[in-house]
Order: sequence, then structure tokens, then C-alpha cells
Amino acid sequence: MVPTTHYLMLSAALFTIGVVGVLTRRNVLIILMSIELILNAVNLNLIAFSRQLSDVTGQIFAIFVITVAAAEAAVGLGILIALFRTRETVNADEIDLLKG
Amino acid sequence: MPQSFLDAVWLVPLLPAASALLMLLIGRRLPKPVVSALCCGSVGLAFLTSLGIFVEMLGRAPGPERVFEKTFFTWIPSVPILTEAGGWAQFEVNWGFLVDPLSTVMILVVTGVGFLIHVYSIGYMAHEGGYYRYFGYLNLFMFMMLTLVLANSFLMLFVGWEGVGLCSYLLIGFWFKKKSASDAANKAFIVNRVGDAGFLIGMFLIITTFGTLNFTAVNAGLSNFSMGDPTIVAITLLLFVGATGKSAQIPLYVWLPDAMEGPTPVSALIHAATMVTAGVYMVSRANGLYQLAPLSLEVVATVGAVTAIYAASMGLVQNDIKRVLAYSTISQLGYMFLACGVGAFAAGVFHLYTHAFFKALLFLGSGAVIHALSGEQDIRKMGGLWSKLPITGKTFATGAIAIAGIFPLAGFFSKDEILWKTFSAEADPFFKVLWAVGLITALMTAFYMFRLVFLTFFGQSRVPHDVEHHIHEAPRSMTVPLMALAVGSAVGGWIGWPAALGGGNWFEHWLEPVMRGRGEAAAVEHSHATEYGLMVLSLAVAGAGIWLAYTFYLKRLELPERLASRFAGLYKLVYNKYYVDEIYSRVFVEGPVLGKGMGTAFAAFDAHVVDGVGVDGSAWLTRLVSRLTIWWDTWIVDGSVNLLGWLVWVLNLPARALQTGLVQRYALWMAAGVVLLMLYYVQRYWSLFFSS
Amino acid sequence: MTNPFDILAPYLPDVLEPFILPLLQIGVVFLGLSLIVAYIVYAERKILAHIQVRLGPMRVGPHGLLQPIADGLKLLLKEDIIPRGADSFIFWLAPVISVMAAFTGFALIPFADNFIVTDVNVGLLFVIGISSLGIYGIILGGWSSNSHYPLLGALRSAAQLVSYEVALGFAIVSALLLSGTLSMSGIVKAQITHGVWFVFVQPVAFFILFVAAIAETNRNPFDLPEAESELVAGFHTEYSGFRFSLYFLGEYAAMILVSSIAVTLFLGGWTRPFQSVGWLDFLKYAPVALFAFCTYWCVAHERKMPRAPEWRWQRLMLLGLGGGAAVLALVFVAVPPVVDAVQGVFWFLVKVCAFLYGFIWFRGTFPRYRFDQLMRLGWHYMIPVAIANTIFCGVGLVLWRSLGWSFAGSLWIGTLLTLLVALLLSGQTEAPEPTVTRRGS
Amino acid sequence: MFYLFNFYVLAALTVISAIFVITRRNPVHSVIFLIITLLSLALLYVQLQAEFLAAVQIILYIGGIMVLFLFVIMLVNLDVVARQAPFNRQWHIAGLAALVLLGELVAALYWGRGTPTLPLAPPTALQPNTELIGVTLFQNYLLPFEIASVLLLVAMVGAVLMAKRR
Repeated sequence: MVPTTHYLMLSAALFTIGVVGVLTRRNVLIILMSIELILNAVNLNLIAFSRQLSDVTGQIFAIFVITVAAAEAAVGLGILIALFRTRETVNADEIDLLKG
Repeated sequence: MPQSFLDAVWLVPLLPAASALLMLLIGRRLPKPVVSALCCGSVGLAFLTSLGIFVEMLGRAPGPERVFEKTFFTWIPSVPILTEAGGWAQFEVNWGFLVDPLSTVMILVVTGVGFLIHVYSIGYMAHEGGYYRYFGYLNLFMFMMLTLVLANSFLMLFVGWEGVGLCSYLLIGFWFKKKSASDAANKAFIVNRVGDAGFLIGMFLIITTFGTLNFTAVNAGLSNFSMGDPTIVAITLLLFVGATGKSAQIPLYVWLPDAMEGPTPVSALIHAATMVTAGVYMVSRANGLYQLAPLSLEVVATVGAVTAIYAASMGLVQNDIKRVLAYSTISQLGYMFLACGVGAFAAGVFHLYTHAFFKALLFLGSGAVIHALSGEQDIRKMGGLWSKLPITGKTFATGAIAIAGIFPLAGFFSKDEILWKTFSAEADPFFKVLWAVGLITALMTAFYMFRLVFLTFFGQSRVPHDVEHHIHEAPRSMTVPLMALAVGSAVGGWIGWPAALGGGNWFEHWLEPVMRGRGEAAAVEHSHATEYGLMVLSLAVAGAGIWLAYTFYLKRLELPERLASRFAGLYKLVYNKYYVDEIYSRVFVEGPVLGKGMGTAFAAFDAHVVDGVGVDGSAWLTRLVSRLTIWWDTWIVDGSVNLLGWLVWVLNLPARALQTGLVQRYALWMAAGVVLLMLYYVQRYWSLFFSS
Repeated sequence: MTNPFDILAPYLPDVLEPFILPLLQIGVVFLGLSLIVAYIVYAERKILAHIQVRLGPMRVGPHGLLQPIADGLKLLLKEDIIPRGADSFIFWLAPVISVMAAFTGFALIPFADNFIVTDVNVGLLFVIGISSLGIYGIILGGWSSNSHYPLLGALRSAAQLVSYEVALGFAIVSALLLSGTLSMSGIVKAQITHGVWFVFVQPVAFFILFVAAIAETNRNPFDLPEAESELVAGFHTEYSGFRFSLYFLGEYAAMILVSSIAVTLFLGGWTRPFQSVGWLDFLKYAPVALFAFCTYWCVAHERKMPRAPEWRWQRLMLLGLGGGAAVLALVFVAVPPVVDAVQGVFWFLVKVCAFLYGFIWFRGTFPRYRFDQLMRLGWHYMIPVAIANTIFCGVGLVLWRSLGWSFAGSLWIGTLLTLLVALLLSGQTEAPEPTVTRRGS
Repeated sequence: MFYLFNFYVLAALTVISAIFVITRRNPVHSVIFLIITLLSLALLYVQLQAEFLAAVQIILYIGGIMVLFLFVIMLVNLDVVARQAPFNRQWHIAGLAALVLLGELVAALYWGRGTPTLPLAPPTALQPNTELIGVTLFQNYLLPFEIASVLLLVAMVGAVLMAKRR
């Protein structure tokens, strides 16, 4: 059988990749996708532990996470559309109206 | 209906004021009947109110109860000033009315005669343009005149004084398209300014002397002054200057004849009945002051007498019907001042009262004649109108008899009262001279008045034929006032029926509370016999005047020309009004010193001192100050603000460096924080996490 | 009955054991499906031709029986064009996705009680999810073509599929409620135990599923993504050759997939009609009748053929077909176990074919919807009715379980309520004509 | 053995395609690789005996959210973006920080004493998966479930409001 640590390592890697994407990409779309990556890493963690502890609660929370991810994607993309309509750009580093 | 007419005294001036406001604002849009109804109605109501006031005054006991002063609001709030009477006084002027027998008589005269003249104007001005404007001015005049006579202080009186001046200007120049009319208006205005200057200075003197302008207060303050006090003399003389201006006495009478350019009812109302008598009213109102100044009293008497005979002499030869009446007005005013001068203020006011009736009557009659002859004013082009204008003729004749002083019409009583008072004033022969002058003037008056009557209404007609065929009697709205006035001038004098003829001389007693009785001791006692003699004499004089006029202008028509040619120089001199206008214009208009010189001097003063120093200097000062302010505002006020902002900006530089507004930058900070936190945990729980 | 492929199990190395058998089954299913797809195309052309009173393909082979093979060869040999500016990677990937999505679904379809590749306990969800992957084939294909018509078609079909997936899901949920399991075979078994196909207790759900299935497969009257008259050929305008054939394959495979799902959910899967009725057992010989008919048909047409020598091959082919059919029929009659073994697949295929015939029939008869009408139908009628149906189905189940009413009766009460709701909905005002709106206005 | 093999294949697929997700210039490619990642994750879920979640992952993530992404990509004109620099100016620092983070995580997991020593639960512990999830969700976690539904509603309304052309 596969030790849980492997899954945890995998989720850590996914998480890091997601963080890198969020921190480095300019395209807001890609940033949103990276956020999805992070969320999936979390899900993998949850499910792996639920497997290890033979407790279904982890999966329940994974479901909640997926729900939140759906909501986040919907709202984020809506914002993106509105943004593109007003600023004609989808680059995160061109949107700095709030700088001090 | 207020419980007391005295409380409602404010209605008297305010009713005409209201309708005047209405006229001058929206009168243009109102139809003529509405205009006439409003104006005459308001004046009529004022007259009724005055009647109510009069009746109420009658109801009161003679004496101080008949003096009623009502203050409405403070005009000039009190300021402390140092007076010569000693010590500080709180000077303040209230907007208030003083109702006493004198002002009651005045408002009765003003509103009554004014009402009749308003009614007359409906017919007279029917075909004139600017109907609403005319009536608006007329009502405004009523308001001002009533303010004048009701004033409780010299300043209030001055307000009315100037107001009536303005209205007289407006109404003389009513036909402003006529050059002569506007010139006459300017002349009246300017000449009056000269008098008003004196009036103003007199008022200032009063202020500095008594610390107040209120009549009662001034009268109360008189007790501090002895007879003939120079200050009082100065005050009274200055006030008299103003009176000569307003009441057309020598030397400021010149404007009145020209004022005949205005519509005839205006001449009747303003330049015969009411406004020109304002001077007399003012003098008698200030009689307390005058009685402390014998010198100025003598001046007043002299000026009055001289003016009377002088104007009468000019009236002898004038050919313009209205001008004759104008000069007669001047001479009658002279009579009044003569009365005041000899201390018989009551007699002066009495003559004022009667004169208002018959002079208004005469003017309105002449107006009717002019109306009938479609604008003709030269008596040489009249004659034989008696049958054509019966009512006008009879009423005009009544007025003439009255002014000539034939018993028992109004003129007889007042004029005779004046002459008697003059004769019996003092033992000083100077007064006898004045009396003689008055007597001669009476002769002249009778003569020129009947010259007017005969030339206008009798003899054969000299009217040009184009005018001849449409001569017509005036409409009812004009004849009714004529008749009313005729009645007035017939019986109006009876209230002053002298004691000698068994009357009580009620009018004099009526005015007693106002007039500070002069010590009767001064007056020389005369028997009734003397008085009768004088009456008969004056009657004879009047009769003589009428007979002369009859012989000259009805029986022996060649006489006037022969006399004129005999005394050509004299005739020319008188006919040209002694060249006074020319002299005035030479001296004061083109004259090198008093005219052009003074004008240029004043112009230079105005240009350089007033404009240069005053206006431009203040402007320069303002610019300087504003420059300083700008500098201060820019460098100190704004500067401090900017400094503050700059400080904040500088202090915030590091914070702004953090606030990039880039989401990812914030995320980076977050991630860095997580990394450091985990490092901390790793080293903190080393032994727990890391085995071996 | 055990899976027939398990016979091979002992001979395999146990490391590969989990791979080999599924791969075998997959291979069988894949080949069979490809054939079926090819011949469905042939059948469609024939049926449409007959609906429109034509003959259809007649040249290649007897009655054009070899036409599909010829078409396949032609497509394989055609030049494969990639338009300039196209994203070659995605251009390659898109048809693969659609085919893969279509075929993967079959891994969970129970063709018979003993013939199913993997019987996952959430099989139904997997099927739905995988079939929903087909959208990508369309969207990416349309997008990567770097051309206008394909992009429009892709957007249209994406919107359409997303919209109708909702109704589809709700229709499926009601079947789930009835069967109480997500495993496909479990659903079929539930219908067996209930003794009634769910279509008879959930007609509304079945109808919705059918319509949604047509929309999901972009078939008439919902074929806007490839509307010839509007967008040249929709999302696969730029495709040609083998890629095009892949799309073709995927599309028809999707048709078969949704038909199989519908059959499994509502038509009792592999069970013969009226399973619970004992005296209908003779129906097990239906395959025999079919093949006998095939034989008769082949022989009859062989007779009609001209005797000219150039027709010899065709006559031989027909006779061969007829002979094969006859042999099969004889085997079925002779060896009963074979008949029993074939039963499930036979009935399953029969039902699926009925579905497919319905698809083709619609295409022959219905006009195309306008896009706004399509959306309106989906969102204003299908989804509300599906939701109502789900709710009332639950109500009916409650009536049945807790009040002990009869299964069919309580569910029919729910169905009637649903129909009432549908009636109310149909009272809505008709959609207004679409008005042209400029962008940014 | 077989499962370990599966795991390594799937894990490799996941990580590689995830890296592709964040490195591709073209967002569409990123979406495709993200789909691959999610698919392999779903398969891993199956291996972890979370079939229901796997199905949900496929239906919701791949069938829903990713389609949404593709939609937006097609609505938003990205020809310009594809030609711009894909990374922002802070990428090296960020990458460094991320690598340090990964190092820490891996170290903690690798040398960390804890979870792996616990005995793995029997494979059938989570079966039947769907029923278990349903019962737990609707009995112990009913309120969170409802709250999540409200959240979805709010998100829908918000998205419609923001994407609406005004």
C-alpha cells in the first residue's frame, strides 16, 4: 500500500507549485488556476488523512472546499470580466490603482 | 374702523403711499377708471380719516390734551453727542407723527383740497398720456406732504420737504418732452437745493444746540435760552432760507413762475395750495424758536412784505393767465410771512388756509379756461367767455372776490387779520411801514385779479376762430370741485370771524396750544374803533382796485397802452420781471466768479480731490492692502498647510514603498511571513520533529 | 453469472492481472463500437433517404452495405490540413478528447448482467462526468481552429451542453432516488426487483432525459453548434481527414453512450421486456427470429439482383451474409446456453437501436431551433420541470415507504403533480424575437 | 505494489502537468494541463477509496469550473497577453521563497516522526463511500451544508451582477 506520507509530499509539491503560480504569473486567469491547484493540494491532504484515519469527515470537508472553490471561481471570473471590460487588461501587475 | 382716529393717523399718509406704490409698479397695466378710483379713493379715505381726527381733537379739552405724538419705530438709533445746551444728549430720531391743532388743520387742508384736485384731474388729464404716472406722482406727493405736516421732528419734516420737492420736480417736468418743462423742473429743483442747504445747516445747528430734532423736545429746551440768543437767531435765519426756497420768497422765488409749465392741477395743488406753503408751516411750527429771535422775525416780516408787493407789481402786467396767478401766489405767501414776522403765526396759518381754497379755485378755474380754449394761456386771446363757461366764470369770479378781500368772503378775514396784526404789532413805526406796504399790495391784488377776470370773461371775444367754435364747458368731474372750492372760499373764512365783529376768532384760539403766546404786554392796545377803520380802509382799497381794473380793461381800453408808452422803461422793467432771471443767470450761471469760476473750481476739486484723493486713493490703498493679504495668504497660510502636507508626504515615503497596490506583492509578503514562521517552528520544535 | 473474460485469469502474471482483462474488454468494446458507429452512419443515411423518398447509398456492396468501410478508408487517406495560426497541439488534442470522453463512458455501461468493464459503485456519476468531458473536445476544437465559425459553434455548444447538463442531472437523480444506488448494474437490478422499468413510473424524467440527450449530442433539432445553414459546419469546420473522422466517431459514440445511459436508467438495461411476466419467456428466441429474418431478407434481395456477371460479387456477398445469419440462428436454437448468454447484450442493443432510430427520425422530421429559443426551452421549461419532478418523485417515495402505498401509484401521484407544474409553466408568454444589439451599447 | 506503481505514475503526471499549468504562456494550454492534473488527482482519490469525491471532482471541477475558465478565456481577448512576458518582476524572489517553503515542508514530512507509523485503516473502512458521505453530510454537517448552499447562491448572484454589461 502507499504510505500516507507520499500523498502528503505530493500535496506539498502541488501546494508549492500553486504558490509559485500565484506569486509569479501576471495573468489573473493563471493566478486563479494556481489557486485551484492550492485548493486541490488541500483536498488531497484531507482525503489522504481521511483514508488513514478511516474517517469520512475529511472527504466532507473536501466537498466543502470544492464548493468554496466553485464560488471563488465564479466570483473571480466575474471580477475578471468586469475588469477586462473597464481596463482592457488581465495582468495583475497593471492593476495598481490602490497604491499609496 | 379703529376705536380712535388718532391711533389710525398712520393711515392718512399711508393710504396715498400704498396707491402710489401700486400705480408706479403696475399702474401701466391698469385701466384708467381703476387708476382714478384707486387714487381718488385713497386720498378721499385719507380725508375722511383726517376729518375723524379733527372731530376727535374737537372732543378734547383745549390745551395739552390736543397734542398727540405717536412714535412708530426708531430711525436713527441713539448716539451720544455733546450739545451747547450743556452736557451730553442721546441723539435719536424716531419715525413718528405729531398730531396737534396745527397739523390737524394742515392735513385737513392737504387732504381736502388734494382730494378735490384729484377729482378735477380725472377730467383734466383724461386725454393725456402717462395717466397712471401722473396719478402715481400725485399720490406720492400727497404721501410726502402729509409726512411733512405730520412730522414730529425737523428731520421727518425734512424727509417730507425733500419728498415734495422731488414730486414737484417730477410733476413740473411731467411733459418731459417739452424742453421748457424739463428746464423749469431742473430750475425748481436746483433753486430749492439752495434753500435746503440753509435748512440742513439750521438742522445741524439745532442738533448741536438742543441735542434733538423733536419739536416738543426743542420747545422744552427753549427755556435755557434768553431772548435774542445769537445761536437761535442763526438757526432761525437758516431755517428761513430754506423757507424762502420752498415758499418762493425773495431771493429764491424765481422757480415758481416757471413751474407753471406743469399741468394746471399740479400748479393748483403743489404750487398754490400745499407745497409752497410748507415754508410758512415750518416757520409757524418753529414759532417757539422765532419768538426768541426778534431780529430774524423782522427779517421774515420784511422779506414777506417786500416779496408781496414785488410779486404783485410783476403780476400787474403779465399776460399768461397762470403766470399772473403764480405771482399772486408769491405775493400771498409774502403776506403769510409778513404775518409770521409780526408774530401773528395764527394769522399766517389762517391766511394759508383760506388761500389754499381760493388760489386752488383760481388755478383750477384757469385750468378749465385753458381746457376750454384747448391750451391757450394768453389772456389777450380770451374774453367774453362768461356766457360760454358759466360755471367756470362764476366760480372764478368768486375766487377773485375772495382773494381781493371783499367782505364776507374768506380772503377778507385772513388778509385783514394780517394787516391788523401788523398795524398793532408794536409801536415801532417800521411796522406801520410794513402795514402800508401790505395795504398797497392789497390794492394791487384786487387790480390784477380783476384785470384777469375782465380780460378773460368779459368784453368782446378775442379768441381765434379756429378755437372759437369748440369752446365748451368743462366736464362734471372738473366743475364739481370748482363749485366745492368756491363754497369753501366763500364761507371758509368765517371760522376766523374777528372779535371786533362779534366773532370769537375761533381759529386763533384753536391754534393756541401750538403757538407760544407772545407777551401780550408787547402788543400795543388799540380800540375797536381803529380796527373798524382799518377794515373799512382795506375794503375801500380793494374796491378801488376793482374799479381801476374795470376802467382800464372794460371801459377805456386805450388806457393801458398809453400808460405803457408813458412809462415805457418802467413797464419794460416790470414786464421783464426786473430782469432777475437774467441777472441770476449772468451771475450764477455764466458769471466768471460765482458761475463758471466756481463751477470749474468745484469741477477741479471734484476731479482731483474727491476722485483723485478720495476714490482713487482709497482704491490704491485697497490694492496695497490686498497685495499684502495675498502675500500673507500665499506664503504664511497656504505655506503652513503645504508644509504640513509635505511633512506627511515625507514621513509616509517608506509606507508608500510597501503599498504598491499589487496584489501579488502583498501575497509575496504573506508567503515570506509563512516561510519565516515555519523556519521558526522548525528550529523551535527540532527535537520534537527531527528524530535521531 | 461471472464475467466471461475471467476464464483467462489463471494464465496471466498477477502483476499485469489488473490490467490485462480490462484491456481485453476495452478492446472488444472499442472495436464493436467502431463497427456499430460505422453502420449507424450507414443506417442514418439509408433511413433519411427513405424518409425523403430516396434510395441512399446503393453502389458499394449490395445496397451500399460496404459504404461505411469505403468512407472510413477515404477519411484515413485524406490529406490532413492544419489551418494557419491554429494552435496545433490543441488542434490535435480536441478530437482525441471527444472520442476519449465518448468511449471511456462505455467502461461503466452494463451491456449484460455479466458483461461490464468496471462496476464502480459511483458508476453513474462517472459516466455523467466523463460524458461531460466531451464539451472540451468541442470547445477546444472550435477555439484552436483560429476561425470565426468554429469559435461561434464552440461557444454555442458549450453554452448548450452546460445548460442541458443540469436538466440531465436532475432527470438522472430521480432514477437514482428510485434505485437507491449509483452503480449502473445496481440500477438495472433495482428495476428487476421492482419488477417495472422506471420509464413506466417516471415518464417525465425519461422524457427530459431523452430531450437533454439529444441536446447533449448536438443532434437535430438542437444541432446549432454545427448548423450547416448558419455556421458552415460549426466547431469542426476546419477539420478534415482523420481528425474529422475522429469527431465523427466521437459524436456517434456519444449518441450511443447517452442512449445506453437512458436504457440503463429507464428501460431496464439488459432485461427483456416485461421481465416479470412469466409467459413471455418465449421472447428469449427473438434473436433467432431476427437472424432468420436477415437470412430471408438477403435471399430475397439476391433473387431480385440482375444475373449479369459484374453483379456476381454482390450476390455472393448477400448469400454469405444470409448464410452466416442462418448459421447463427441454428446455433442459437441448437445450443440453449448460447441463447441465454446472448440475451442481455441482444436486448440491450435492441433498445439502444430503438433510441438511435429515434434520433435519426427526429433529424429527418424536426426543424432547427433558434438559439434563444433553445436556451429558453432549457432554462425556462426543462430545468424547472426536472426540479419539480425530482421533488415530487421524492414525495412519492415517501408516500410509498412510510405510508405503504403502492410503488407505482405513489410515483404516479408525483408524476401527475409534475405534469401540473409543467402545465403552469407552459402558460408562459412566448419568447420575443431576438433584437440585434451592438457591442458596447 | 500495483497501487504504488499507479501512485507514482499519477503523481508524476500531476506534478508535471501542474508545472506546465503555471509555466505555459497560453492560458488555454494551462487550462488543459490543469484538467489533466485534476483528472489524475481524481484517479488518486479513487485509489484512496473516495470514489464519490473523484466523481464530484470530475463533474464539478472538470465539467464545470474548467469550462467556465475556458469560456472566460474565449470572451477575453488574449492574443495580446500571450505575447507579453508571462512572469512579473518579482518572480525570482517569489520562486526562492516558494522553494524554501517546499524544502521546509518536505523536510518536516520526511524526517518528521508522526503519521506514517500509524497503521493504515482497512480498505473497506470507507465503504460504501456514497452512503457514508451522504449520512455524515446530512446528519452531522447539515448546517455547514446549508451555509455552503447559501454561499453558492451569493456567489452566483455576485458573479451575474459583476459580469453583467452595464
